Amino acid sequence: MYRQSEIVNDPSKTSLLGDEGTDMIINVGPQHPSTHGVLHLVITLNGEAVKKVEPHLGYIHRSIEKMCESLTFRQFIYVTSKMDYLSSHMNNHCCAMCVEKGLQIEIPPRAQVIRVLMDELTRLASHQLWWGALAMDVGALTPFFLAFREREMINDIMEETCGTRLTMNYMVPGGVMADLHPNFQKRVHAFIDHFKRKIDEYDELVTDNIIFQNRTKGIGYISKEDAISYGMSGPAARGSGVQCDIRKLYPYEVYDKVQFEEVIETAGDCFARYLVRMKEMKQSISIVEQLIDNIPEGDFQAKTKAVLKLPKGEYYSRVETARGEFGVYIVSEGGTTPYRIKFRSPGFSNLSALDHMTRGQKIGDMVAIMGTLDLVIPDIDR
Amino acid sequence: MWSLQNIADSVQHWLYATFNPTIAMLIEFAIIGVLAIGLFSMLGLVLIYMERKVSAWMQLRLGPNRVGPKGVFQTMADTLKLIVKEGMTPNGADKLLFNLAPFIVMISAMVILAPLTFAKGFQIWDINIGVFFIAAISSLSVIGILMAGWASNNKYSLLGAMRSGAQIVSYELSAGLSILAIVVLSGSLKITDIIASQENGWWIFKGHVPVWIAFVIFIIAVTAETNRAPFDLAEAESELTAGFHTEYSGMKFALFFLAEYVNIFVVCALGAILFLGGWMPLHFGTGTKFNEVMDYIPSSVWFFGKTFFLIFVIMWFRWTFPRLRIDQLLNLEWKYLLPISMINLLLVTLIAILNWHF
Amino acid sequence: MSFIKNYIGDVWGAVKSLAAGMKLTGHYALHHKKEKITQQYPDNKDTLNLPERFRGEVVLIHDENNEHACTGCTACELACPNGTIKIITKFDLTPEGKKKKALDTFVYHLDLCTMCNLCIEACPTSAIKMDQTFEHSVTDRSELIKTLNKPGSKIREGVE
Amino acid sequence: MTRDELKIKITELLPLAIFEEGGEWLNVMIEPAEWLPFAQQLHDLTDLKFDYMFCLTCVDWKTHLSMLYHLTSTTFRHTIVVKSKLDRNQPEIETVSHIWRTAEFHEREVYEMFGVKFLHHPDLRLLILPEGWEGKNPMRKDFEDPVNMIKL
Repeated sequence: MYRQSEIVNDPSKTSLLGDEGTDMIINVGPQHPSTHGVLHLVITLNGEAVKKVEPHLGYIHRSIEKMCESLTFRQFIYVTSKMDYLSSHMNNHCCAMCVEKGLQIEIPPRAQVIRVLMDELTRLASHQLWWGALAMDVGALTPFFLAFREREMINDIMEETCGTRLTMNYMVPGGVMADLHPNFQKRVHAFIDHFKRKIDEYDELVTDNIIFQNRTKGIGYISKEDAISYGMSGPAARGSGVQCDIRKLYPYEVYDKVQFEEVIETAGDCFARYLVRMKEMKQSISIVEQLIDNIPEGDFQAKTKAVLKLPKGEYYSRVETARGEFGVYIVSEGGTTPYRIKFRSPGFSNLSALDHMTRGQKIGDMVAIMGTLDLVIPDIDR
Repeated sequence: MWSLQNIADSVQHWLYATFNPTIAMLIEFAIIGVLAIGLFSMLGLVLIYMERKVSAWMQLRLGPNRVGPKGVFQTMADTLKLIVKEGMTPNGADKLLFNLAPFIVMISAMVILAPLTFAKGFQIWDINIGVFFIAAISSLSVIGILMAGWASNNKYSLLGAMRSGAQIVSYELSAGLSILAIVVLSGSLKITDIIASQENGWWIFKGHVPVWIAFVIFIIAVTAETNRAPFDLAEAESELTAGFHTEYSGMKFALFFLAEYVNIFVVCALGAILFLGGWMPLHFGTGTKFNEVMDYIPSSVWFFGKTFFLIFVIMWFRWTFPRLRIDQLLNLEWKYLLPISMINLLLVTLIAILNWHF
Repeated sequence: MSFIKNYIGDVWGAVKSLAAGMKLTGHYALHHKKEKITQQYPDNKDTLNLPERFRGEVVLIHDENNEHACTGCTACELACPNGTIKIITKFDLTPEGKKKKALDTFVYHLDLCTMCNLCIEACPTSAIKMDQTFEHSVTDRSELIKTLNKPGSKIREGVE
Repeated sequence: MTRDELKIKITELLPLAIFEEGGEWLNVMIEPAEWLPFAQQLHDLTDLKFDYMFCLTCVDWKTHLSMLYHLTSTTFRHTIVVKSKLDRNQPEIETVSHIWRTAEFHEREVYEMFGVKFLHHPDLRLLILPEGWEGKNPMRKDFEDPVNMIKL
């Protein structure tokens, strides 16, 4: 059942580990407080040190790719918000963009701005949840509630405009489903004011905390080369110094018109990944601030046919979700349903690096590493 | 005046006047047993309610508010639920040790109540090695925890128990050294003597900086010794689900839970006795009006007030800090707390010899 | 000497960072009445205000004459990704004696619905909408299969 | 490198490569046997440096399977799509998990979903599907699951 030969063979790490006879194999998950869902890890331990982590997936596999083969190009988008439920807007966005690419629809400027606004608010909400959950993983329980105080405001904004709080299905091919709610701008301003005041508390409570720094600094190191080789993306890779922000590299919608920085840290440890996300929140705030008062007037949706038929061909589009690069690969045979869909989910690639990162670390470190990878299990299983 | 001392004395007089001494002593034993168990369960209920309220306030929540006014009966309802729950013993477990472990933990927590002075002259047993007795008995609970972890036949439990063993054994050193600091200053191990030595001022006020350092180290060490966050590695719910009591349910789990809170009470009471003067009221100077007002407050209120303040501090730690990792935990003890408290003990001895304290 | 200086500096920095966190939680503990963020759910039911776009469940809009706007065109049924909606049609006789397709039963499986709003978007006559109810728990699964058109209701005049 | 430059470079490496027109990126069709040395070259050559594999998947065309590798270079930012036709009854291709480590998980996923056998893969086991599933490949077009699949 266990791996025959090993790809990763770092002598500096294996020297810490004892011989086979003293190993303990322990199942973390599928029901475990720190796996954030139904991830099942089989861990080989030598005392407290982790020798090997082996993910077993599939507990929440719904075969969304197969499911999408029987849904039309309008219908399949809603399923994708159930993959990475914390960045559902971005997933929907990517699918809508891919369909638009195939149909060559130009979406109105208002819809573009709305989409970017929604993406950034979702990113903020997702990072807030991540922050609370990471703090909980390393043992501090209070930050979770502070994070939810802010996240709840974003959820309320979403609820008012999109109708739901988590799985929105707001982006449709050609634009967005409904126009912004009249209260939207007012509430986003209120949120920004509130969040700017409160973000210092995040630093006070967690970032500057000596225990937290000790728990994350130098833990779960992954080099730039390894991060690239493991196909990591998003904040997890940017913590190792990989330039991989799709918003900068392949700008979509209005990302080339707004000012923001791609946050890159080079330390490659848990604390670097933590800092990337913390700084990314500030960048997201600045993007929202730039756009919120400059939403162009006009249609929120381009005219599309009632039945969408993608021309024969292959289409790939990608966006930057809160977790990294999310890609949709559609093979169309010219019908109303996709012939084959592949979702390139960021979590799946990031998870594959977990084994490499945890070798020789302690169990407590493994929990912190999983926290900074920000795994969302439905995103990995699809 | 009605005080706990007077009540205890008159009960004793009445008993010895009515029965022959053997029977009177036996009745006293029974009364003390009932009182100790009553205090034990009361503390459990009160402290759990307090913990839930304190955590709720820090986390912008309301806390329990449904059962009874402001939810005061919530813990009662929870206890009732735990009593009627089935106490399961896993198939692969070592049945005897598994069922014995919670009682060992609980009994060791209860025995430490004996030398504590709850009010002026109100004490179960004024043993002449009181502080030493507490330090000795409180290290027994680790046996119960190791027993529970081993007997559960669960890897999480075993890891938790082993962590807890390493932790308690090492933190006892610095806890003991900081207790010694006060013993050196007061010149006695007897709890009544230690309290009496603080009549003209608590040790925290008259002992200069070394006593403050000893106090801080004491608080840190006892937090670790009672397995409380940020040192709750034995439980570490995000790593080991629930650590050593993963397999426990029903009343056996409740006993662990109760023992944890009673242990907190005991160590905080010890902290109050050693550093904050036990039941001694707060005095400034001699013979001032302020001191007279302070004297009107009953000694039991002083004692419980100080203890609960320290308990609040320990809860405050729990709901603020992340958890340490096991090697960092041991580093903290062996590289920081132990050297500091050893040097500190030297300083305290110097102060005591040269009579520099007030 | 620098070792001792660093050592003391470490300890001081650590204590300071811990004190900052404790100050924050201490502040919240003292100001808990003002800062609390939770809601007392069943108690605040009367004042609970859900936004009008909230997607609770699909309802067929009936006016005061028990008339709706559904023509039975099955656009919603086709738009639904999960097969939540089943439209059973019948043929009515118009006054001119022509046969006309009309709605017989609008079956809605709430247990399959994911509130994606696609049926509402697809409806050409705006006959259906999302309602703001959200307490859908029932004791039997069959109660989730609903007939949306009220008994005796008919299509509003002039809706094609 | 631009698309045309890439085309010239790859023709140098693989004279028999077929380029598929259309699509966002350059599509190269290769034979499965050529894949491993070609992949090594794509990864190692200093002017190509395709070091980032962002997508690995398979498409079931009913007559054959086709493996797809989306590669990009983090230094030059050029992208290439490598496609390889596999026999549907006995799909086999060399693994590239030692070149791009992310391929290890992606190949395991393709292995269980499409039944493609990756030769010399270090750990070709089921990743997502439960144990004892071998032989049936859910993502193939002819897969039927009478219990769980609901045809609308």
